[in-house]
Amino acid sequence: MINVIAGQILMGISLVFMAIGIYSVLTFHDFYSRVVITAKVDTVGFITLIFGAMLIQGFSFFSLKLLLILVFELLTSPISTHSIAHSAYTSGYTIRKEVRAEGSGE
Amino acid sequence: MTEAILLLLLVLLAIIAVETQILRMAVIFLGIFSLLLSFLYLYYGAPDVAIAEAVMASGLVTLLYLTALKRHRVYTICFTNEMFREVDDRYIIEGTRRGQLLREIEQFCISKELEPQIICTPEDLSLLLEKRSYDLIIRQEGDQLTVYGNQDNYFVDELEMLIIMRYQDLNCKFIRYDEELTLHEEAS
Amino acid sequence: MNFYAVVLAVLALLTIGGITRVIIGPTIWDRLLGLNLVSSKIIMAIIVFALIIQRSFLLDIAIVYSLLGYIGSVLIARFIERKEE
Amino acid sequence: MKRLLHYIKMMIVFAVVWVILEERIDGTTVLMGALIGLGTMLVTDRYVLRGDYQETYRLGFWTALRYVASLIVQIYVAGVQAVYRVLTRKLNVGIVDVKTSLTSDFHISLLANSITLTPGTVTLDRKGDTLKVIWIDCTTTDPDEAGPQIKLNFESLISGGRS
Repeated sequence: MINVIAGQILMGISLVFMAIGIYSVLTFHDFYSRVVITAKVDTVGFITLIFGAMLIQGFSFFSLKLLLILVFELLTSPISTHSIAHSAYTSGYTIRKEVRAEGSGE
Repeated sequence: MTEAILLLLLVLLAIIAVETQILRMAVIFLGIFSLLLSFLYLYYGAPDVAIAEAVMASGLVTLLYLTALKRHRVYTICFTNEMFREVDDRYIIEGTRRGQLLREIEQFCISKELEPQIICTPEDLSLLLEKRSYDLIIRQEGDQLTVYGNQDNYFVDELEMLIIMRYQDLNCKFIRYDEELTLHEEAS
Repeated sequence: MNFYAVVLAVLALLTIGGITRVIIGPTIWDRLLGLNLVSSKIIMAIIVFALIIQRSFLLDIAIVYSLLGYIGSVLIARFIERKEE
Repeated sequence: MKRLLHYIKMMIVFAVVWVILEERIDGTTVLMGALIGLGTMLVTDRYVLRGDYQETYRLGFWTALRYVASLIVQIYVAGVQAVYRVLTRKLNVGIVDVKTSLTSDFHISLLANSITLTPGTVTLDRKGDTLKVIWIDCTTTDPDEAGPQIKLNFESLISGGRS
């Protein structure tokens, strides 16, 4: 019984994390800060939710499958974030003039 | 509650995906559409259909549409404004909304079966010219709008006609440049 | 109201937020970011739904999505990028 | 001999994954998983990854375990920091170069992966041994100063198992 309550608390925490991520996506004013913030907060929410579900379920094939999903997500989520940021960068999306000018001057 | 929200979103996304004129965005909308659709299949108790939808939507259909879209050339338009030093949403929205010119060029591209892509950057003109990856550069200084087009480009004549005809009374110039990056200002 | 039903409803509300960014996003990369967000939300919704009805074969769909979902966003990102020559 | 050892190791991994997917544990399932893993590896060796890739993609078991544990701790630290930044809206985004001392491609991509997952940074581009990184709290653009703050201890963790 105690593990179910703990798991539900973890799920609630993950929802709070993801809500903050969505809030940041909706309110920030430039693309790069959105990318940086969401990549973090979303992964934290995902891991917390999966841990919560594993606590509720106990040790069974269900939670082993959840572990498998967690491993795949940890491998693939940074790849997609990186490829989006890389695509924006190579297409010429820059943030600020000064940083670029300093870099080319040195 | 969940069901109602997802069904409404499904209708909304379908309408947007049909209505949008830029085809690459339609691919993204369709991707989200099939994600939601797959979850709804699952919700209504058809996991086998859901798994088929998952595989097709995220792998096959995206690949198919993108391969089909390769026939459309991407026409990259670079917009730069001297007044701003940082790029954020306000810069992009104001820059693209305020100028009627960008709208018109976009419409022109769609009518020529090109995919318009607008990139906003605060960098200097010489840097942009050296990169050579843009088909058209639009520069704004105060009220003055200047359009730089590559001479070898196929559509540059028609674009020049359009801009000179429409915007003769406004502060708008069209300048061509060639391979050695020398600028040819039109005398006529 | 069940706890899991509330979790599902909150996930649906968060999906609305992600789709809002997809619709209003000024550049195409914002839209791709929204696609990424929505896809992770849907994976989580599948997990919670599998918890509700206690069937573990539903997790197979979540596995397929976590493996294939990123291919879509990587493909689109590679397609729209414009290299400097 | 080394190749055979590698095959046996990978067959164990494949059998475990197969058992998890099949949700049944008995002799037939384990054997089936191992055989399917063997077939997959043979096809991969023949058609996809030619040559000796075993050395390239080597990562010791304990190294991987320590790496993942450290990664999860760092992800939580990153999440809390990101929440703090969102709520106080203190943002100073910039792009920095980071030099790494790792040599093999596989290790560099692991490093880039963990940089993307940890506090306030996303990898943008890689040229040789230089990584371009977006940093949320860009106090300096000097590669030598920014390096230790961004890479944390992942470099030694990843290369630690190989010695």
